[in-house]
Amino acid sequence: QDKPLLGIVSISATEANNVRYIQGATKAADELGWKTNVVDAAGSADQANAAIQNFAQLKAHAIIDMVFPYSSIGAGLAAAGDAGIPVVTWGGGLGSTVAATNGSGGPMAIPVVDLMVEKMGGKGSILALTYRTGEVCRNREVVMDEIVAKHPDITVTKNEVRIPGYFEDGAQYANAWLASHPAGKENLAIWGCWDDPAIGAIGSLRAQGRDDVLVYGINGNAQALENIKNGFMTATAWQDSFTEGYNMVKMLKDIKDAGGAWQAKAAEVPAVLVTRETADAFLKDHPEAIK
Amino acid sequence: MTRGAPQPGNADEMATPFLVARDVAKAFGGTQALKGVSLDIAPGEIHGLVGANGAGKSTFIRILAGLNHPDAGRLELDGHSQEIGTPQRATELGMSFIHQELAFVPGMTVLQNIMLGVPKKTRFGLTDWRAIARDVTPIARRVGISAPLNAGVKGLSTAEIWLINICRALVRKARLIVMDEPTASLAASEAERLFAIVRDLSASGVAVLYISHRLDEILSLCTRVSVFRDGRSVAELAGDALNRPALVEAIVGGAIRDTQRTGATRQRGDVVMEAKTLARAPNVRGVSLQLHAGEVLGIGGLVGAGRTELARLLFGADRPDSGEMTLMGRPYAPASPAAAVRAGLGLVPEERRAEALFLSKSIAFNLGIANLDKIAFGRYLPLMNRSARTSMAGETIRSLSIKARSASTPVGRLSGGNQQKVAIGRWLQRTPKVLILDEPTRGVDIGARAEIHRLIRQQAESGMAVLVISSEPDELPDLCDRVLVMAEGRIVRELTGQAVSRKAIVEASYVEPEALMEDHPA
Amino acid sequence: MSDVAISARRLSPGAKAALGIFARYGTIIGLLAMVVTFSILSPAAFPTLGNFTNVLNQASLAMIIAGGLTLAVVVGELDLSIGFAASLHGILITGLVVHDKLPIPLAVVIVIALGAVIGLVNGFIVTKVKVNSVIATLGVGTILTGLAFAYSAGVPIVAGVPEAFLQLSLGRWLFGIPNNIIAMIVVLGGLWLLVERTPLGQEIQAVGGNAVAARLAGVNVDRIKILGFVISGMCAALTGILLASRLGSGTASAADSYLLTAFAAVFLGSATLRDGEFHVLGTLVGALIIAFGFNGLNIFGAPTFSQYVLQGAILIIAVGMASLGRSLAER
Amino acid sequence: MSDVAISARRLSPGAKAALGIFARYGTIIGLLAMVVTFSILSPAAFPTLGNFTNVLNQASLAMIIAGGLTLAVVVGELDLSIGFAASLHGILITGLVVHDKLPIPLAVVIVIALGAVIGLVNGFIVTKVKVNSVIATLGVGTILTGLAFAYSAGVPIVAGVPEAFLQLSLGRWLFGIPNNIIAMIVVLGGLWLLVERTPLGQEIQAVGGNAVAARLAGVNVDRIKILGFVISGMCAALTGILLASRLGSGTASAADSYLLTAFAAVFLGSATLRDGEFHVLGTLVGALIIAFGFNGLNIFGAPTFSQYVLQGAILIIAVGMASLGRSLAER
Ligand SMILES: Nc1ncnc2c1ncn2[C@@H]1O[C@H](COP(=O)(O)OP(=O)(O)OP(=O)(O)O)[C@@H](O)[C@H]1O
Ligand SMILES: Nc1ncnc2c1ncn2[C@@H]1O[C@H](COP(=O)(O)OP(=O)(O)OP(=O)(O)O)[C@@H](O)[C@H]1O
Ligand SMILES: [Mg+2]
Ligand SMILES: [Mg+2]
Repeated sequence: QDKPLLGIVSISATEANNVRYIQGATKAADELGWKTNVVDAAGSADQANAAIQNFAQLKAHAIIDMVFPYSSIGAGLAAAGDAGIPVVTWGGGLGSTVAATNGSGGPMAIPVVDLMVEKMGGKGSILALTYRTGEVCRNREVVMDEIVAKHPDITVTKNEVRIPGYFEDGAQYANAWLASHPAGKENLAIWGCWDDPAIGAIGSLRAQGRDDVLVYGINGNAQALENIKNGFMTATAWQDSFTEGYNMVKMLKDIKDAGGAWQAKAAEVPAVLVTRETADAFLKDHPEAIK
Repeated sequence: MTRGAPQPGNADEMATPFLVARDVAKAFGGTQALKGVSLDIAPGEIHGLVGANGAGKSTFIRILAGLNHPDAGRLELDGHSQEIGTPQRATELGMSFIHQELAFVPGMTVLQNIMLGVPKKTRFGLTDWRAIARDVTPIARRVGISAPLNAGVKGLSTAEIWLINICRALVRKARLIVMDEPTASLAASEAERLFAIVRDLSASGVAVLYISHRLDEILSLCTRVSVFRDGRSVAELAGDALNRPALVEAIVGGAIRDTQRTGATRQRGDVVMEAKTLARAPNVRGVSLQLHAGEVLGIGGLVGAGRTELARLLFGADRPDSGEMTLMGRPYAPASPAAAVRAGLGLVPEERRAEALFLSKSIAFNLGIANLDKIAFGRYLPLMNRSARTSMAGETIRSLSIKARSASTPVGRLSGGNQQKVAIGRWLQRTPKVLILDEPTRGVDIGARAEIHRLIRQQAESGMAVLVISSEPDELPDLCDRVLVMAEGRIVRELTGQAVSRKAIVEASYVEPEALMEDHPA
Repeated sequence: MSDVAISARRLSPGAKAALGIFARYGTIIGLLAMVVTFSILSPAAFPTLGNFTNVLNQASLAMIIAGGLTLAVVVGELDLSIGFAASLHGILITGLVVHDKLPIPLAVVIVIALGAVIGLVNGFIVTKVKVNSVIATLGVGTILTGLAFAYSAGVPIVAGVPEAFLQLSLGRWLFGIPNNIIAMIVVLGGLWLLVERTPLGQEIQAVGGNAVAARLAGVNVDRIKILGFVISGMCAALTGILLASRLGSGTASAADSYLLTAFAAVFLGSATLRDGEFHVLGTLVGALIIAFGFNGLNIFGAPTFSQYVLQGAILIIAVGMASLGRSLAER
Repeated sequence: MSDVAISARRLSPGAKAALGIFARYGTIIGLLAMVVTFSILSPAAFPTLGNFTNVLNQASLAMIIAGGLTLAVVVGELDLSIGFAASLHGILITGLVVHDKLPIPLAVVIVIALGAVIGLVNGFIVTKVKVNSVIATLGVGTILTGLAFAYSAGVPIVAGVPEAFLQLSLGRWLFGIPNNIIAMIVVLGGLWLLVERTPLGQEIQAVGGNAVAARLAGVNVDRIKILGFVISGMCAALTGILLASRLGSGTASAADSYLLTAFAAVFLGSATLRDGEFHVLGTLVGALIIAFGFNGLNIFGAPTFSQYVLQGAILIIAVGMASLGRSLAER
């Protein structure tokens, strides 16, 4: 009963990558003799603030904020700060009173976008499925913009997907984009700021029997890896969210031990680029990635 | 009924009419509801307005009330030409209305409903209900509202809600009060009270435009009567020219056979339905009755006597607290109206718009809904035979002379009386063993009323058992072989044969409650 | 005060007839006008058989779930559980096929039966416990989300999805028409027949039109309402199955967003042909407006923000034309 | 046909009275039962002044927006634009304060005025163009989402939010009561007075209770409906402002999820005290049930999936108790 409590607030406890992170964090917490309590904020920053405040009420040992940027959990951070509880973020950035972060997914996009541009030979059209409300997605979009800007022969069409609804949006945007980008005229690619919208687009490609379009995702969720294995997706960057969650909880112990002396820091776990060619080897190393 | 005393504001001596309407016309879609009607009303005059169902009376009233906009014609109030436009404007101009359709808000109290749309006294910006209640109470009592003003209207009977509507019109202190069939839902006693109020209003200079299908009322109250037929004003009768035959002729454009009592001659068959000490607190307190094949049994009584509740018990719409029923000699305990219909009953409810009709649906739909077995292609092909439905509807439209463009006209577009015919027609196709009619000719014109009566008798002659509830004084004597009078939830008198008369029914209705308590200690 | 007599303010019969056409066919005219506009704006990409097939294929799932919702609203209730239910069904079918290795037809039957059961539960809570349908179906929907989570622990089921299952929605049949479209036509056609052309459909319409009157006319109102929920639940199940097949995975909350789309389609449809009444054909038109609006704006390449603005405007204008036409014609 | 004679099926007067209490106070009893249960389950953390203040503080924003929605539903319409509107307002106020450097009070006034304008537009489309309110407000909401995107390009406005703006919602006032709670009490109290205690409130109730009757009685139905939308719009604006202050940023779609919460609160509330009628006090109770349910389950530490299941169950049970009590008492 008196085990230290680790509070986890997730933007979507049903999203694959979030789940993996939670699993990693839970494992580490078990090892430390902590108990975990997960709250699904269902995409609502307000709910996330409420959940953090609730954990502060409970005098939790530590709190993890998953994906909500530090800038949108002001009230939660204030409550946790008052109660002397450290808050760390995953993909929420480092700022305000956040003690540590990882999973800042921006840099992960670099190898994927580089590969995409290379395979297009520097020319053609890209459909980019973006989600600017999310910090991580926005960072990845910036990365893509920077790289693509060096290739004036590439045109990018951007469409914002919604949460929930990203599968359907991805598919519908792909449908429309494909209608004006017939096969055989130029190099085509679809890029999702994370895997799921791209997977929605794959559904549309398959329904139309188009195999001339290369699809790229980021995060490397199980479904993306499956699609790469089957040849429907070209590449993704596998984010080892399990390890991120695991490491972060271990770091929380250090943060608690250090007390006031702790210096806020980012503790990134490098991502792995997975392509058709490397998929089998990758899965041998990480069978857990598709469970 | 006797002819009313001469009224102030007689046609000859009036100087400026309060209201003048000239050649007012109005079409809805393709239906020309008003083709050109003219009318004028002097201050203090009680002006009658009569006409067959669909003649355009209500439409004219709705134009006066600013609810519909005329296509052509002119309206003058106090000698000034006016476009009324909105209900608010109509109120400002000094008119107040009791519309044909019940207007009340179910979730509100009696007082709140009376004050609907009426400016209210306030204290510090908040409604001062106490002061309002002080003002309204005398008017409410005078109209005959017995329920406490702060009670909810939910459990009230149709008649009581009518009284609320009437009270609302009086609270407004208007110069012209328009009443569209105000007594259609009232029993004799309430109606008499209303007549007294109307005469008082007239004496104090308020004009009243009075619409009714009950010609006796018209004759006793009004000094002048306008007659509409097919959207035109065809006659204005006053003085000696104002008599029953003249009215009837003007309304239908010819003479009709007046109804006569024929019931007593009919052959009555076996007992079809029987109820024993049926009770459901608080309105039905132990009713026993037998209903025979081939008879028309009437149930009379005052409003609130529990007749509607009794009908609902027989029809399975409510469950009794105690008592037993049999149908064709077998125990009968319907769990729902559906079960009652399967067992061979039909009910035409009291409040047609709320309880009987699907207003946005076609006539064919409304008639077909209780006859789905007839319009299916068959047991194994569960599709609807649309032509069967249409021809069935056409037959009913013809036999009840429903005024409509076609079987696909939405029922909501029909005039009130024609809607009533649809509600009845539904069951006539089915020929149930027992047909219960709650106020069957409410709002129905004299021609159609005779027609409905004829149909009811015809059904009875072919062996159907018919139970008729009516608050209209002459309806039961006209129609029934036998009449049970209810009061306070019990049957207090049975009248048969020549004993069935208006006078006997009214007398029996007013049983002293104390006497009742002695008869049947609770 | 105006001295002017009331003059003929009446519209000419011709104008009235024209307005009457708008009143009945306003949304359909809106749909056609939209299709024509986009065809002119993007002549090469929009008005092609391929694109139309794609749009229909994509919209089929939303149409099926909206068709089911139509039955719930026709009987006078709302069903907010459909999106959550479809998400659960998607996970479940994938689980049954992948983990439990059930034959696909059997799995489909089981999941659709579960959809019927969920509808039954909704209907029971609404008619017997008498909970308002908004709360009842929102509550049931929330519970279903929890169950989806419990079944999958939030992890999408992906590995080992057999190709045959994917072919459910990817396959094509007669004349190469995609299965999704065929399923949609069968479902909506069946629902249309049921509601408009059978005696049972008359009862369904009656209950929605005036439940009190329907009861007194001998209709078993509760049973009909429950039927509405059951059909809605079964359609949600079918949508969940097809979505899982299309995505190749069972993912929690994948279908949640269908709720709003289905509502928009159903309410758009209620302005078609009949004034404010819900019906299957209307829902079809509503869903087409939404699908073609999205597709056309996208192909034309409108920026994201203006896509939202125009989508919102299309909704309002399509219904507004019909409604204004109606109220002017009936003046 | 059943052979059983109808026996005395009536409940005793005592049982009826008890059921009557359930009918009126079912949701409140449910709320109390829930609070007691959680107090027993988590005696140290749940039933503390600090936690209750915390819950109220959290729930205040949802209560304000739900209070506004109550006015829209009291006049018989739905307002689906509120969540999207609040998101836009949040972005806008942050923009006005951060980019345009407007004084905070002025910015607040501008944004609330915009909320009123949005309500006016909704009301106009519904009453004058006669578009069904579901479609009208969904359309307007979609347009507002587009405008939020256009204003911010979808990127949250974060940098340079002044401390004074954050203090709007983080600050405390009288006796250390958080500002949010004070704002909520003022808004809901004002709305309650308006609806229940003023002549205008009578018209508002009448329009919702029976619009046809209200019109026949001379109430200007359109004006009252528009008023309902305007109040709903203004409350959405206030919620958007407080949310932006609480989050410390203006974020597109941050408030979208309030739509469902507000609906749940309003419909839960409609089972309180009065049968199926919407009213401000009921909405308050509904919002409290949702907020305490979320908080209690969190604090107790129920697993995620069971949190959903229990939240759904709480909704249904709270209303079910009231409804069953009512229908049994009226048997
Ligand atoms: N909203 C409407 N749309 C179409 N037609 C209508 C509408 N309202 C009335 N009508 C038609 O106008 C005609 C006149 O109807 P109105 O209600 O004025 O008759 P009425 O004289 O009051 O009849 P009743 O005695 O039955 O009440 C009828 O033929 C009716 O069908
Ligand atoms: N559903 C109900 N709930 C509570 N009270 C009711 C209900 N229906 C009717 N009442 C009350 O029961 C009384 C008897 O009503 P009922 O309608 O049976 O009388 P009635 O003789 O048919 O009168 P009317 O001619 O007005 O129909 C009414 O005055 C009313 O106060
Ligand atoms: Mg009339
Ligand atoms: Mg009665």
